[in-house]
Order: sequence, then C-alpha cells, then structure tokens
Amino acid sequence: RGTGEPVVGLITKTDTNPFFVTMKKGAQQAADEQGVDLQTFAGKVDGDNEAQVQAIENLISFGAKGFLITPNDSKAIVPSIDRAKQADMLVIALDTPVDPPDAVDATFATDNFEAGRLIGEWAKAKFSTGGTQARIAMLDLNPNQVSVDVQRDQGFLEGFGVDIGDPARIGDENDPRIAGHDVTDGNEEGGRTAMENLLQKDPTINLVYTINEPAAAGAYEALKAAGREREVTIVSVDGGCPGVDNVAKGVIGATSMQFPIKMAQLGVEAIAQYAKDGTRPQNTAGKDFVDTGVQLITDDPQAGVEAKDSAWGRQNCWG
Amino acid sequence: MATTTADFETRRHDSFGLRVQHLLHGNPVLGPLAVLVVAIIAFSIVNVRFFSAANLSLVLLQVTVIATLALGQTLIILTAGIDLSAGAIAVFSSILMALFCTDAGMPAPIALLLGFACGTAMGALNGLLVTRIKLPPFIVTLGTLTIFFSLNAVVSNSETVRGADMPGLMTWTGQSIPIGDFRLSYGSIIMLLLFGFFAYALSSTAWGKHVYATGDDVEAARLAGIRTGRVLFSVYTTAGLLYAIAGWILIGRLASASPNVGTEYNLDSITAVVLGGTSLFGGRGGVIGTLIGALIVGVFRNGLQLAGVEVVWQGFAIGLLVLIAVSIDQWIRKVKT
Amino acid sequence: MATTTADFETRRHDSFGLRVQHLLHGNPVLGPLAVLVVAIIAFSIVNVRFFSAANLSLVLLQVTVIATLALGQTLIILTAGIDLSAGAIAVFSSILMALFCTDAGMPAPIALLLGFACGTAMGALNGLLVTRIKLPPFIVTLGTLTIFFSLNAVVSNSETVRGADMPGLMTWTGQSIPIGDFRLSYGSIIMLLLFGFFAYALSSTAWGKHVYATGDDVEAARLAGIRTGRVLFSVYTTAGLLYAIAGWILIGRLASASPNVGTEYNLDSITAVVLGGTSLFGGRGGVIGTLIGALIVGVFRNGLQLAGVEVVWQGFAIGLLVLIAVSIDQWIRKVKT
Amino acid sequence: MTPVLEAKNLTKRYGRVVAIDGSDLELLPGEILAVIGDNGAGKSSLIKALSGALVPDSGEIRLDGEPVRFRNPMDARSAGIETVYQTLAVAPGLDIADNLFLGREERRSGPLGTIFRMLDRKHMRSEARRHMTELGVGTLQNIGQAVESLSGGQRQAVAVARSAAFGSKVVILDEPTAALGVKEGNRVLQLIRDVRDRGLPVILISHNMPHVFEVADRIHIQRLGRRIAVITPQSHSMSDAVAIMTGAAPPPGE
Amino acid sequence: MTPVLEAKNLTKRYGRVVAIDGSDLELLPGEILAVIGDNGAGKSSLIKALSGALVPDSGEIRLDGEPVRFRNPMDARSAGIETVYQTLAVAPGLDIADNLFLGREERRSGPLGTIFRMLDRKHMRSEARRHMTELGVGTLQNIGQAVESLSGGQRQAVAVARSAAFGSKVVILDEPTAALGVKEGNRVLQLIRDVRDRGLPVILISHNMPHVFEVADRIHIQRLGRRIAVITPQSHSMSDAVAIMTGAAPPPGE
Ligand SMILES: Nc1ncnc2c1ncn2[C@@H]1O[C@H](COP(=O)(O)OP(=O)(O)OP(=O)(O)O)[C@@H](O)[C@H]1O
Ligand SMILES: Nc1ncnc2c1ncn2[C@@H]1O[C@H](COP(=O)(O)OP(=O)(O)OP(=O)(O)O)[C@@H](O)[C@H]1O
Ligand SMILES: [Mg+2]
Ligand SMILES: [Mg+2]
Repeated sequence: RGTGEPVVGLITKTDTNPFFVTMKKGAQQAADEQGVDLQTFAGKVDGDNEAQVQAIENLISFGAKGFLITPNDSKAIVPSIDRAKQADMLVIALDTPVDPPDAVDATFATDNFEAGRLIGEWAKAKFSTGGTQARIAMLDLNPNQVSVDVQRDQGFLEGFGVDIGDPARIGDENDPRIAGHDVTDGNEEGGRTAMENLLQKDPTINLVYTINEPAAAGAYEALKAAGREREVTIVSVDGGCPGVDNVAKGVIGATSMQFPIKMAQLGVEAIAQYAKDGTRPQNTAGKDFVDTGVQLITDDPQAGVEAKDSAWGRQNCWG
Repeated sequence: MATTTADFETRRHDSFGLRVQHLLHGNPVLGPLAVLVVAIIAFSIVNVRFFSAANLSLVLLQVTVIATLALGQTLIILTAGIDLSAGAIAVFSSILMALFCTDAGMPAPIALLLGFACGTAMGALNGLLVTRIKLPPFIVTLGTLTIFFSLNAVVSNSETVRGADMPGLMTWTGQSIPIGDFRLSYGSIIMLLLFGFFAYALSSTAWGKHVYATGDDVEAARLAGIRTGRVLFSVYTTAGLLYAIAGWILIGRLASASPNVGTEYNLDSITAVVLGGTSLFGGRGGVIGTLIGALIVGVFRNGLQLAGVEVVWQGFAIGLLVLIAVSIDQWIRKVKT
Repeated sequence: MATTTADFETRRHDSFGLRVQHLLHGNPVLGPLAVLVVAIIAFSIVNVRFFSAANLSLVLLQVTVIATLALGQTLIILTAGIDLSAGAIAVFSSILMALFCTDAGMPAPIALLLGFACGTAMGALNGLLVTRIKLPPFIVTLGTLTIFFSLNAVVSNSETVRGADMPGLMTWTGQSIPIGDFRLSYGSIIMLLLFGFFAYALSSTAWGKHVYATGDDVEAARLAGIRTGRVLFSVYTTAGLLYAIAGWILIGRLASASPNVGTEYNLDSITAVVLGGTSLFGGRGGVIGTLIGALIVGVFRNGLQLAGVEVVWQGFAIGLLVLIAVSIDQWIRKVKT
Repeated sequence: MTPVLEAKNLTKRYGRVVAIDGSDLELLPGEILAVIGDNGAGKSSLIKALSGALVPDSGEIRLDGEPVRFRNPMDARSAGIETVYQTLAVAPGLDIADNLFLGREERRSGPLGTIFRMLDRKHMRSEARRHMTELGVGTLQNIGQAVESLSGGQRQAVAVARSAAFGSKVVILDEPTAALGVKEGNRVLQLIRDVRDRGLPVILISHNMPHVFEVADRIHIQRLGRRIAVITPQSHSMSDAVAIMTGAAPPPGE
Repeated sequence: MTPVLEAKNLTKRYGRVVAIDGSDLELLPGEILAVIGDNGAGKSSLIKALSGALVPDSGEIRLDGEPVRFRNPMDARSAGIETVYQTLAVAPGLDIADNLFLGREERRSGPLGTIFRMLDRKHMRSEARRHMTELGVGTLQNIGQAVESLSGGQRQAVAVARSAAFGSKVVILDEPTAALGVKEGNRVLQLIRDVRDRGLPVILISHNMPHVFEVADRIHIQRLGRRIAVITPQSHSMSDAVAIMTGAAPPPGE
C-alpha cells in the first residue's frame, strides 16, 4: 500500500450481485487507466446501511479523494456523505440516487422509472395488438419500498397505462388488471415461489412484471411447471447477459438494459478528474442525474417503441 | 408393549380424556400435526382454492428444499448443536456441481457425486471443528457460513449457471409425476425417502440411540461408553451430505444454480425443526416433526398469499402464526403431564 | 480470598505456569482479551495506520451499537435463552422515537422516553411469552422479530427519518468529545457506562446471582426458591430497554432513523457474546467478555479493510478469524483444567 | 395437638404412572418424622407436594390446621418450609456461598447495601465455610469452587446446610445422608436433632434404618404410593419396619 | 499373584485443588475390594482414572501387569472394565432398556438386523425388566418410562444393572447402594457377590460400613487424596476402619 496514488472508493450494495460485480470490474479497469487506487466496500446484505456508513468512515480516515456509492438507504446515508464532503471528497451516487439527490456531487444512474416505463409501453403495445385483456402479476423486490423497486414498478405501470396513484408507493393502485403483488428478493427462488403463489391466486395471469432478470427466470420456471409459459409474457429490467439470452430464447419478452460498466467508468473518471484539477461533473440536461442510458431489448418489436434485438443485446450486455 | 397386567389395569380404568393424554404422550408429533391440520382447514375456509390438489402439491414443492435442509438441521439439533451453515453448504454445493458439469465438462453423474462429496466435506469440516477443537457448534457454523459464502461468491463469480447448460440429470429433480392434479416432483420424492430413512435410523438403530444419548447429556453418554466424538462427527458429515442433496434439488427447482439464493435458509430450516417439536437443547424430538414443521411454514406462506394478505402484513401474520402454532403445541404438551 | 492456610500453601508451591493457570482460571475474560490484543498487534504490524488514536476511536464508534445490543443479548443468553428480535426492537424503537418527535411533534425528552418505553414493552412481550406461555425463547423471538419488522415497515412507511428534522437530543449520541486524536462519542460513553453497570449488577447483586442460577439449571433454581419466572421476565424487559437505548445511539450514529438497517444485528450481537466466552447453554459468562467480543469483531472488520483485503475475501477472513479466535480461547481454557 | 403440616388423600399421576395414590401425612410439632419405603414408593413425590415442587392432582394440605395451596417452591418457602431435595437442587455453576444463600442473599450494611444493593460476599463466604465445617466437611480446599466440581458428598452437604440454616417452620430432608461419609452422616443426624431442639419439626426421608431408628420420633411407612402405617422406634424393631415396608408383614392394626 | 488392576502414584489436580495426591491401588483376582474414605477424599476421582473418565496428571495404571493408558471410558470399557459412576451417567431422555444397552445395542437376527441394522427392541425391553426385577425394583410401572422420570433409587438400579450385566474383567461401583432401599440394597450386595463368584473382581466404593464389612475381602482406605491403609474385615473392626479413615487413629503399620 501507500503507492501515493489518489484513493478512490467504491461502495456497492452487496458484493454478490452480478450487477455490482460487473460495476466493480468496470471501476477497476477505469482505475487502472486513470492511475488511481480503488478501494472497494460492500454491504453484507441488500439494505445494509451501516456497513456503508462504516465504509465512508474508513475512506475518510484513508484520506480518499472521493467515492462512488450505490446507497442501500438513500436517505440514511446522506449525513455520512455530508461528512465526507466536509472532508473535501467528491461523492458520486451510482445506479441509485440519494435523497435529496443534491446531497451528492453527481449521480450516474439508470433512469429506473424510464426503464420500467419502456417495458410497460412495450407490453401495452403487444397486448393491444393481441387484443387480449391483460392480467398482471407484479414481482417486486422486497417489502421495504426501496427506490429502485418503486421506480421500476411504477414506471412499468405508468408505461402500461395504469393509474399509479402515489408514484412513491407500490401497491396503492386499484386497477382490476393487476392480479397481485409479491416479493422475490430479486433472485430465482423468490421469483419462482412468488409466481407459483400468484398463479394459484389468479390462474388467468398473462403478463408478468419482474424486478430483475433472475426473478424473471424463476417466474418462468413456475409458469413452465404450470404449463402456461407460452401464454404468458414476462418483462424485466437489467440487461445482464443471461437475461439477454433469455430474451433470445423467448423466456423474457422484453427487458430494459442498463449499463453498469459505463456508470462505474464515468464515475471513476470524474473523481480522477476532480483529483487532478478539482472539476466537478455536470448532470444530464433536464435531469437531476447523469443518465447513463437504458435500452429496450426484445426480439418482438412493437410499433412506436424503440428497441434493439437480442443480438445487439448480446454484444452490449454485462455480467 | 411387552408388559404387563399393571399397564393393562391402569389403562382399563382410564377416562377418555386420559386415553387422549396417553395417545399424545406416546406421539409427540401429534401437536405439530394438529397445528398443521388446523392451519389447512382455516386457509381452506378463507380461500377454497387453497385446498386443491394443485395447490397442495405446490406447497409440497415449495417446502422440499427447506425440508431437506431441516432434516440435516434436525440431526444436528438433536445433538444439542445448531447449524448456521446449512444454507451456505447447500448453495455452494449446487454451484460446485453445476460448474463441474459445465465449465469443467465432467459427466453429470460424476459432477453430481463430486458435488455431494464437497457438501459432505464441508459438513465434515464443521464436525472436525466441533469434535476436535471442541468449539461450540454455533460459532463453528457461523464461521464456516461466512467462509462458504465467500468461497461461493469467488468460485461462481456471483454468476448463475443456467439449467439449460447442464445435463438433464442435474435438473431432473425438478421434473414431476402427475397424480391426477397433484404433481409430485422427483425432488419431493427424494426428500420424503430421506425423511423415511432417517426416521427409521433414529428410532430403530444403535446410531440413532447414540445420537439421542449424546444430545441428551454428552458427558453421561461419554461415561456410558459412547464415542460421542464419532457420533457428532457422523452427524455433521451426514448433514453436509443432506445439504448437498438439497442443493441438487434446488437446481431442479430453479432450473439453474444461483449463488445468490438461500440467505433465509438457516432461519427457515431451524424454524421448521423447532415448530416440529425438537428441543434446541438436544436429545428430544425427531424428523417426522420437522417435516410437519416445514409444511406448517409452507402452508402459512402460501395460504396468506392466497388469502390476499398484503406483503407487509404477511411477515406480521407469519410471526403471529408461528407463535400461535407453538403455543398450541405447548398447550397440548401440558395436557400430557 | 477470605481463607486460608490451605490456599496459601498450595499457592506457595506453585510453579510460574500454574500461577498463570490460576490467573486464567479466576478470570475467564482473559482468553478473549488475549485474542483481542493479538489481533490488534497483528493488524498494527500489517498497517501502521491501524494503531492510531483516530482509527481506534473509529473502531470503538463502529462497535458501539452492536455492543449495546450484545449487552442485552448477554443477559438473555445467560438465562439459556437467545434473542433474535434484538435488532428489530432497536430499529423499531429508533423509528418510533424519531416519529414521536417529528410527525407527532412531541418534545424530544418525551419522545425519547416514550421510545424507551416502547422498546421495554417489546422486551416485556418476549418475556411474557417465555415465562407465561413457556415457549422456547428462540421461537418467541423469531416470531416477534418478524412481527416487529413488519410493524416497523408499516409504521415508518419504509421511509427514513432524517436526523436534521429531529431535535438535537435525538442525535446527541453521535457527537463526540475529542481526547487528542481520539474521539469518544457520547453514544460510546453511554455504552461503556451500561457495561459497567451490568457488570456490577451481575456480579455483586442478588439479581445477578439469580440470573446465573436460572440460566444454569432452571429447575434447580426453582426448587431453591427463586422465582425464575420473574427473573426471566426482568431479563427480557431489561434487554428491551437496552435495545431501545441502542436504537437511540443508532440514530446518533447514522444521523437518521432508518427502518431498513439491522438485519445482521442479531447474528452480530450473538457473535460478540459467544466470542466473549458466554455459553449459549446459559449460566456461564459475563458482560465484560461481551464487550471484548464486540471489539474483536470491530477490530477484524476495520483491520482487514485497512490491510487491503478485498471485499469478497473479507467474509472469508472474518469467518476464519472468528474460528481462530474461539480456538485460541478454547486452548487457553484447556490449560486451566 | 394440631399437626404443623398435614396432607390428606394426596394423589399425583404422571400419564399412566401413579406416583402418589391417596396418601396422608401428619407432622406433629417438635417431632422428627421419618418417612421410609421402597424405591419408587412415592416418598419424594409426597414431600415435593408438601414443598410446592409439584402440584398434586387432588387432596388437601394443611399448615397449622389451615388449608394451603403451594403453586411453587417459593410459596412453601415463604411459609417457612425448607426442603432438601433428593436431586439436591443446586446451581452447578455457582459457588458454595452463592448456593447456600441463593434466594436470600445478604447485602452489605450502609448505603452500599441499601442503594447499590451490593452483596456482602465476604460474610457469606465465611458463613459458608462455617456451615460446611460444622457438617464435618473438612476436605474442602477452595471455598470459591463451583458446586459442580464438588464431590458427591460435599454437594449434598451444601444442600443440607442450606435447609438447616434457613428453615423457620418445617425442615424436610429427602435422603440427606445418602452420599455422606460416616462422620459427615453422623453430623447431619446431630444437626437434625439440633433443629428439632430449636422447636422445628423435621421430615426425614431415608433408606438408612439405623439412622432412622436413631433419630426418629415416629416413622411413616410409605408403600405403593400410600401411607400404610405409622410406627415408633419403641413399638417396632428395625426388621419389623423393613418387613412392613416391603410387604413381607402386614401393617399393624390390620 | 499379579493384580488384575493396579494403579501407582496417580495424581490429579484441578487448578489449585488436589483431587488425587499420589495414590496407589491394587485389585487382586476374584476379590471384592472396598474403597472407603471421607467425602472429598478422592475416591471417585481415583476410580474415574481407572475407568478412563479422567486422565491423571501422572502415575501409572496396569491391567494384568501390562501398563495401559485409557484416554476415554470407551477404552476402559473395551478392556472389560465396567463402571457405575456416582453421577450415574444415564441418558435422561432415553428409557430403561435403551440405557441398559447403551453402546452395545442388540440387533434383530436375520437380514433385518444385519442389513437394516434394526434393534431388537422387544428383547431388550424384556431383558431390562428382568434385570430390574432381579434387583428387587418391583415398583416400576412402565418399562418404557424415560429414565429422568424414575425415582432416585430406580435410576441407580438401572446403572447398577448395566455394569453387572456387561463387565467382563473388572466391575467398579461408586456408591451403588446410596439411593437404594433396604431390600434393593441387599439385592445389590448379593449381585456383587454373584459377580465375584463369576470370577470377576469388584471395586466397591461405599460409605455404608455394614455393607462394606459384609461383602469386602479387603478394604482400601483413602484419605486426603492418597491410600493410607489396606485392611481386611477380619483384621479390623468397623470402628477401627472409621477411626483410620477420619484420621482419629493412625493407619496400621505406622
Ligand atoms: N416425572 C415423572 N414422570 C413419570 N413418572 C414419575 C415421575 N416422577 C416420579 N415418577 C414415578 O413415580 C413413582 C414414585 O417416585 P418417587 O420419586 O416419589 O419415589 P421414591 O419413593 O422417592 O423413591 P426413591 O427411594 O428411589 O427415591 C416412581 O415409580 C417413579 O417412576
Ligand atoms: N472438576 C473438578 N474441579 C475441581 N475440583 C474437583 C473436581 N472434581 C473433583 N474435585 C475435588 O476433588 C476432591 C475429590 O473429589 P472426589 O469426587 O474424588 O471425592 P470422593 O472421595 O468421591 O467424595 P464423595 O465421597 O463425597 O463422593 C474434592 O475436594 C473435590 O472438590
Ligand atoms: Mg426419592
Ligand atoms: Mg465420590
């Protein structure tokens, strides 16, 4: 240690999710290019705010120039970020914004509401061409109403044309097309169990929104076991390579791809820049964050919804 | 009973109530069973769809992995231990066997057996630490839990291995035989056979008696000439194998091997064991109770969703129901003495 | 020692080794302490920055909440119980006191006291279920854990309450007194005072003896005329209060009350207790060991990060180190007999 | 003379096992009442019912002629009934002094005791050593030893010392000399006489006939869960007693 | 005549407590050797060292003249030494038959036993009842009762029955009659004689001098952790023995 290179921190939600693993790889690559010393931290589980607070404390004590963080608790992390900023650090939120958003110097993120809205619009177009009445199952993350979960869920419903009520709350809609909500913890097992139970509750479900692609894969297994996989459309968000493969195989109808490597690279570059000459990054015009983009991937394109196919997706996927 | 007039006489004079007492006395699983039956009846009333063959087969399917884990957990808890690494071993084993037959290109049976061997070895590691260095099981398995989870993340690169990329044997446990509307998966069949096997081994073999004696009072068992170290080691090793089998069943269930599942497995499996009436202090209980305990949890989870209870309130309801279930069991036990 | 020539004689003939034995025999916390010292020395060698006043004060700050929770947990484990709801009570109490003084607009001292009262009541609920319905503590707190977490989500609407919106008293625990480079937070002071208080209460009051006797052998304690029900109830209730205080310290530490923290608190607090040498079977151990146990975990976490160990491998290293720490402790104990 | 302690028609069943089957007992003021009977005759169960350690299924208990209901050992203890159980009921991890004073610890005098509720450990320890020496247990090397590491007889002495020191109305001893050596056993017999001479009646369960015949004023014979006779050392010989107890001879008066 | 079992200069310390302080012991073929001594004299510790339950700090143990090292009770047991400990060492949750056969369960004959390793529960139960009846414990109402619910004496009978049934070289009994009734105690004495008559030597620890003098061939007197004398019932009277044991009289030959 002690190479004299400026220290840059990366604090992810967990260290087991492929999304963050990818993000870390991207950051490491950029750090090597920029000649900075990357220190990585992670929460023990999703939602583990305290580990992130400790990570910031450690970074302050290391004298880091700045750090990138995917906050586990958007609000609760803010006081720690304030302390870091007092120590003249550049703080960048990655993937998940903090609350209030201007507590950080910049946010490099997927517009999760937009990601949800894209698959919602696609599904709406598909169902209106098919002429069938939709029965929707909503497979969310967990009961905590975290921002990513809320934004994707509400974005999807908005895109599909459902009155979403309070856009900050999941489950306050009373559209009869929604057959039910359940939580998946964002993994295959949760996805399968939730799908199984919702199918028991309402066997006529034909459209499934999933918080991410592992949950989608689990939901597909449940549908397959019930013999309904052909009649049901699954939409998801992420753009991981297994997810894109599943689009190609017809398991997932459409998914919104996000770009974690880009997020991490932009973030590391911004801090390296700041370390060099003190310039701070600028937000995307009209948004309170730097939108790293989102791309709808489907092999069943619908009129009026811009999309790329799974071949393009394979080349640009992560993980 | 082998004997005697005395038995017979007391019995003859018994009131009906006392006979029920004796029945319960001889069959400690009746408590959990009563809870299960009540739960099933209650949920059937709330939602008629609950008590359909299709839904019940779903409940069985959903508890299969947890029940298999809880079987290993029961063995360990019977020896007054506890295993926090159960979920980690299962998930890590499933990742290993998946990687063996995909990345490493081994034939499926070999990959499977090697996966079992790895799970067994992980269990054996726990056993060694417990018996040789004489560390408390809680801390041993807490340590190996984090170790296995890290290794798991490193080895798998946190990436899911798809079932489609594996030979059919790996996902075979997920297939099922339809019996009318009831769909019995091979995984569930394996699980039930394992339960039968261990119910027998615990009640009718010398090994079973030694497990109970060791859990009851390890010092007394040692003085009575039981090699308690060997018994404990055999239990942890066996549990490791059972977890690996649970890992195999898990691959079938998810049609993939995912490194990110299973965070709740330990608590869930311990819950099943305790709901099934096995004492955390060792020496009392059995595996059939555990099976019922696992089913109770599965029935609650599924039943609440079908009853349309909101997700935030489901946790509340499950907590409450667990407490009520154990209270009922406790009440039934009280009648006994 | 009050007595006697016999003592004195054996002592006089003792070799140096035997004297060390006796020292360790009389002071069971020396084992964990040795582990802590070794860890500190090792990490200081790896990275000089570790053994700085600033960094050590950071470690103390980082363990404060866990240590306070582990204090309550120790009381319960001493009675042969276990509390899985510790983290949930702390977090729920912190949310409640935050909401009392923001949404409900109460004056800060009242909100704080009401928050403590709520935590105490939650502990008392555990105590009632354990003593009245005689349910096993594991299952009681498993049930209330999920109940409290759900209520927490419902009450808080899963939203974080910002410290900036609260009166200063609520976040006061996060402020600190600088002693040179060492920054001692008020939260840490409260925690240390609580440890002192309970170390005294356990070793030098009748209540403490009754806690030990109850944990040692509840039936014997009952026959000896101890109202074991009351003792248990007092322990669970006190633990609830301690968790609520931990919740207050948590608000200061995070400068906010967040409903989503604390999922790992139970395991962490139990780890601290066990590393501190308290037996999960009750009746053996004490709170000073727990403080050391909590510090061991904090030192490992911080030291590994400073040593530049990668995140995936940190879990591995912590698992390994926990095992090594307990092994060393075990080895020291062995010397004793 | 009203009996100090009286049990009428007590019954206790465990599932299919009958432990007490309509048993009576009377303890007169100032007497030593021995209870003898085969293994499993229900002696321990009977005195557990008297000391609140078990709640009988039916039957009545009277203390000084008043019906009482003990729901737990603490109830009986506050009524002045002190019991040494056959299983000893000691807290294995605590030391001798702690066990001796368990449930009625002595506090320091002054504010340390009243405000800080500090125990007077030194005094309790020296008292403990005194009690143990009084019982003839001189082999004790370390008064701070945990009770679990004591020899069988030493442990029994702890339990006996406790009851003798604290009984205020009735002292019940379930096989107090079983694990004791000759000298220690005799000391306990002496102790029992001392307690009686202090005016407290004693119930003594023992299988040791010489002991029983040495100290008892009356002997209650228990058989198959019920009292079948009450004799005195004057009216009957040891072999008569054993014969009645084992069923070899009919009980007197039948 | 080489002793069957011989201990030389055994020592065992627990921290500051000395339990065995350079003690010797010799057990000759076919004899009943009684070990007596005050409470805490180290009798139980001594025989625990002989049966592998504790590993002495120093000293030597010889079986049939060969030095042996028992690291655990199983070692001693496979060498044919069967022990009844003072703490009884029964598994409280198991029933009588299970405890009696613990560690050497009997399997069914035929494939059920060899392949399925099924226990012959029926046979073990009837054997258990036979053993208990042989010891005079006739009050047992339910042979399937868990041992923890037995009376003190019944529990002791289980432990004694086990050792008597299975000892093949030496039988060691640590206060086997302490909790037993008169009849049951006499049966155990008879059992001890029967075992001796089968050719097995027996070590009997007891505080009951009449019992000791009734059955013992030689009497080993333990005091403060060491053997201070070996006498015989013919050479000394009971009161001599007690005097030597308690230190009131000097050991013979000094
Ligand atoms: N908890 C219990 N469950 C079932 N049976 C029990 C229980 N407690 C006692 N018994 C039975 O009740 C009967 C009487 O037991 P008790 O302990 O009163 O006998 P005792 O006269 O004290 O014998 P001992 O002289 O051996 O101590 C015995 O047959 C015993 O097995
Ligand atoms: N584990 C232990 N730790 C500390 N001291 C012990 C331990 N075990 C035994 N001792 C001490 O060693 C001495 C001898 O004990 P031991 O049990 O051998 O006596 P004993 O002769 O069998 O007495 P008794 O007739 O009362 O059974 C006693 O003073 C006892 O307190
Ligand atoms: Mg008795
Ligand atoms: Mg002894």
